[in-house]
Amino acid sequence: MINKIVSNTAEAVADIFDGATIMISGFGEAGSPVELIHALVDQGARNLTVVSNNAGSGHVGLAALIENRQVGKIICSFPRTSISVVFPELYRNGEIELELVPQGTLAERIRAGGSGIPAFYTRTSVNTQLAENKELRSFNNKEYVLEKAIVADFALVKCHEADKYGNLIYNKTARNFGPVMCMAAKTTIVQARKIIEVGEIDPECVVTPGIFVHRVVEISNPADESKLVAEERRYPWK
Amino acid sequence: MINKIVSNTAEAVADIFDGATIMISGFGEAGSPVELIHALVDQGARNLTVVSNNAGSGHVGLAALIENRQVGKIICSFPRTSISVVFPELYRNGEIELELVPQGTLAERIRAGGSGIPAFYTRTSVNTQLAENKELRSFNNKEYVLEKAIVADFALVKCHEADKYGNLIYNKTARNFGPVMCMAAKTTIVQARKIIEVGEIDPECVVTPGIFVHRVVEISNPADESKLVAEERRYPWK
Amino acid sequence: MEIKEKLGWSVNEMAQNVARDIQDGAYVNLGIGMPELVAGFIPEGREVIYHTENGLLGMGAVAVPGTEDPELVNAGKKYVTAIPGAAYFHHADSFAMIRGGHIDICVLGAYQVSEEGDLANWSTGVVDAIPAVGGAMDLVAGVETIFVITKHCTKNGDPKIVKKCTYPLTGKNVVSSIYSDLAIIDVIDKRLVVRELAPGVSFEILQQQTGATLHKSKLSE
Amino acid sequence: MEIKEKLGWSVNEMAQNVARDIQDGAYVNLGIGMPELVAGFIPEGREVIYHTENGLLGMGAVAVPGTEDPELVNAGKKYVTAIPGAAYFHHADSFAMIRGGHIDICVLGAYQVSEEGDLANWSTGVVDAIPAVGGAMDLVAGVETIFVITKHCTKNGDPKIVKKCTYPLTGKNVVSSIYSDLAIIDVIDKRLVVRELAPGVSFEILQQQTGATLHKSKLSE
Repeated sequence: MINKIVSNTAEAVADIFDGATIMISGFGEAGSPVELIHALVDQGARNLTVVSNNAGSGHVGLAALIENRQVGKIICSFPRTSISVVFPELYRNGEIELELVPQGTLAERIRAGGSGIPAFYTRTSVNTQLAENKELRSFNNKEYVLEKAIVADFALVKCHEADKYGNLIYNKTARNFGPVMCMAAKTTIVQARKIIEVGEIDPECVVTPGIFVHRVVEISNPADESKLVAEERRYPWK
Repeated sequence: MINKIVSNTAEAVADIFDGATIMISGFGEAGSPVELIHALVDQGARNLTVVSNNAGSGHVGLAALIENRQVGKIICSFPRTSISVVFPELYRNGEIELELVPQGTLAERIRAGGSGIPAFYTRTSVNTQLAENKELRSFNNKEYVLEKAIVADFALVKCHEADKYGNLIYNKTARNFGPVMCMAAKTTIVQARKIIEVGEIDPECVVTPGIFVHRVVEISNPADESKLVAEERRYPWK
Repeated sequence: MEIKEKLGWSVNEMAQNVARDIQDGAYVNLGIGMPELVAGFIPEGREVIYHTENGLLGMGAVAVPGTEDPELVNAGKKYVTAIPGAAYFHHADSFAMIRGGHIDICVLGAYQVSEEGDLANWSTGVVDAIPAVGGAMDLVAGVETIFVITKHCTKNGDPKIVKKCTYPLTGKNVVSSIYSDLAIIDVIDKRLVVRELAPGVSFEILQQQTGATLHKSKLSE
Repeated sequence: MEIKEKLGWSVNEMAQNVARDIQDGAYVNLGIGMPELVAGFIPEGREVIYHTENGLLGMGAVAVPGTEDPELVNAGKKYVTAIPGAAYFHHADSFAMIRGGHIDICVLGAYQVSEEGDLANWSTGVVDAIPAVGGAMDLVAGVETIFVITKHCTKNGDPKIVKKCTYPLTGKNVVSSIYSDLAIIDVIDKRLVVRELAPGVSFEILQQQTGATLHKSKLSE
């Protein structure tokens, strides 16, 4: 019988392997699965390719994963924030590879990956550096660039509430990349603020249907990344 | 100030012009905007290209529009049902053109149209008649077919509830093509079972945000197409 | 003819054979007609979630007469129900589930299946027929495991399992297994391997009713 | 320098100039920084719906201190609010709105704008800088009307409106109008046409501060 609930984050991320591609939800701290990322720091898989909109802040969450030298490459739209210190340092030292992708193209490449669409065309980035070495093609006398799908071995996603089928709802703008990342990973691992009974989510309001979710772990009081950063905390906790 | 509510279906469809491309929501009768279609029969625009999953039943709704010789071409996945009589007759007489599209490709071509994606690749229909004369291309050693976006001048869509901003929610499987068609038309015209106050729809549960909707008309007791067909009704009503 | 009609499995037994091969927790799409019977035979203790491509995951039983909702239908436009934990979504999202490989199993009917697992089930190719494809091509292209449930032969006694399909294809090399009234046949490396024979059916009888070369598996020997 | 600093419009007046050109009922995306000020100056009687690309249509004011929700932010990661009638959606849906041409107006800052309406606002091209693009390229490619709000010159006094951008482009031929502290300039048929001069600014002074040829409109003559 279907029950996707796992008891803790360590169990949830146990099988992430060296060299895996991992999608990580969030737009800044909103929707970032900090506890799952920290479990991955503990777990220690290395040489990961991370797909995420940003590259982490301070020394916690995604920044901690990068600082722990577990990430070989990051695919993202905006790796720079006023409080990002880890990524810039490693990037300048040539210790981490960056594939910079416009934000909407990133979202659509992930959706394509989850939807069995290997490639699509978009106007975004035409006539810019980011379209260099990419294939161009005209439709109706306008030029478009060919963009390829992104898929992942795992997705780490934060949601608001989940049931044991893996149906998810999100909270406000913390939804962001969660739904498309759930679709595009072989194994989708979700941390939910609350696990609720099957049937409690109105079927009209399910955002991510359970078919896209493989594991759910309850984290009832997830960390506020911005608070941890303000307090200059570091993971692993000292 | 924003108020997309119009007072009746005649006003809602008044500017549909000869030769326009019209998307019509619905999967069979579920989600079919029967009253808007009937207003279009009354309005009389001709030589329309209709994009819809089916081709109508009996002599009402989309079948009535076709029977009234207003449709020059239909783009659809399944024009044949046990009670479709109008389309088959006109098709056999060469009086209507058919572009047959696999259902998922149809949905995705419409979503692409609404999303600024001129074309995408899919596995669907590779090695079949429906891929003849279409461009093939390999990605990761699998063959895919290039499919182009569909856009429309107008969409006629049925929903459950709407507010004056044009935010929509649907009812169960009557949702089907509505949300993607709203995105892909220059002018989206919606019939809602009920018009409600702005703020009554939970922002987490809005299915079609108002940005995709231009006109809303309240039809509080929409016809059951299957009942009309069973009663052998014909539109215009005798 | 007398003998032939008594040979093999009933339609319900065929559906049962398919159901036996659907694992616990599977996400399954059932085609219109005979495939719909499969839901009634899932073995006790297994939970299966049904997807219908018109926008519902967690489809329940057919609606009880008197409770039908014309806005809650399956892909065959039958009035159905939704289970607790169901989700509604639009058509593009629904086919993203299909095309993206998220549905585990799809059970379909067939006009013909070839020895390489090609499927023809959307058009008989008759010139005057109204062409209609629905979601068939999307399903065979997107779902990893395609089970075909079909009578072994047509009403005229022509084999439906053939060397090469003469009807227009729905998809090439897509069928995993065939559940007929006479046998269960797996398509393995472009060969038809007989996994199980219906009671009273010998390999030789089966081969006579089949338009392509069959191979024995350990079990059917 | 004294004179120069007193010339022209204040930042608030610049925002007001932009706001005046946003019609009732418009769907608008405001870039990070100076563009955010525009929302405060929409003329009475007009209703404008704000889109933020991280998944909200119907963004309201900045959150009152003490009521901030870290899961309700705008594209600049500022704590904001949502109006009644708002909708949340995921990132692919959000950029479908942008790429699909559904947003009427986007207001952005600029490093440089060329006389043909090319915009450079994502990278200064400095070798050691960390490249970051965000949604800028999607916005200029997808939104029909791009308003640029910018100081006419850099802090060093270099013109930001130039014949050809030297910084990496965000998009080519994308800018509709430029709202600077010295003038409002429309890009019409790949020419810079001065629509309005700030108080105390003559066409000649403006031309001196500009790295591309300006053209007079009837209004600025």
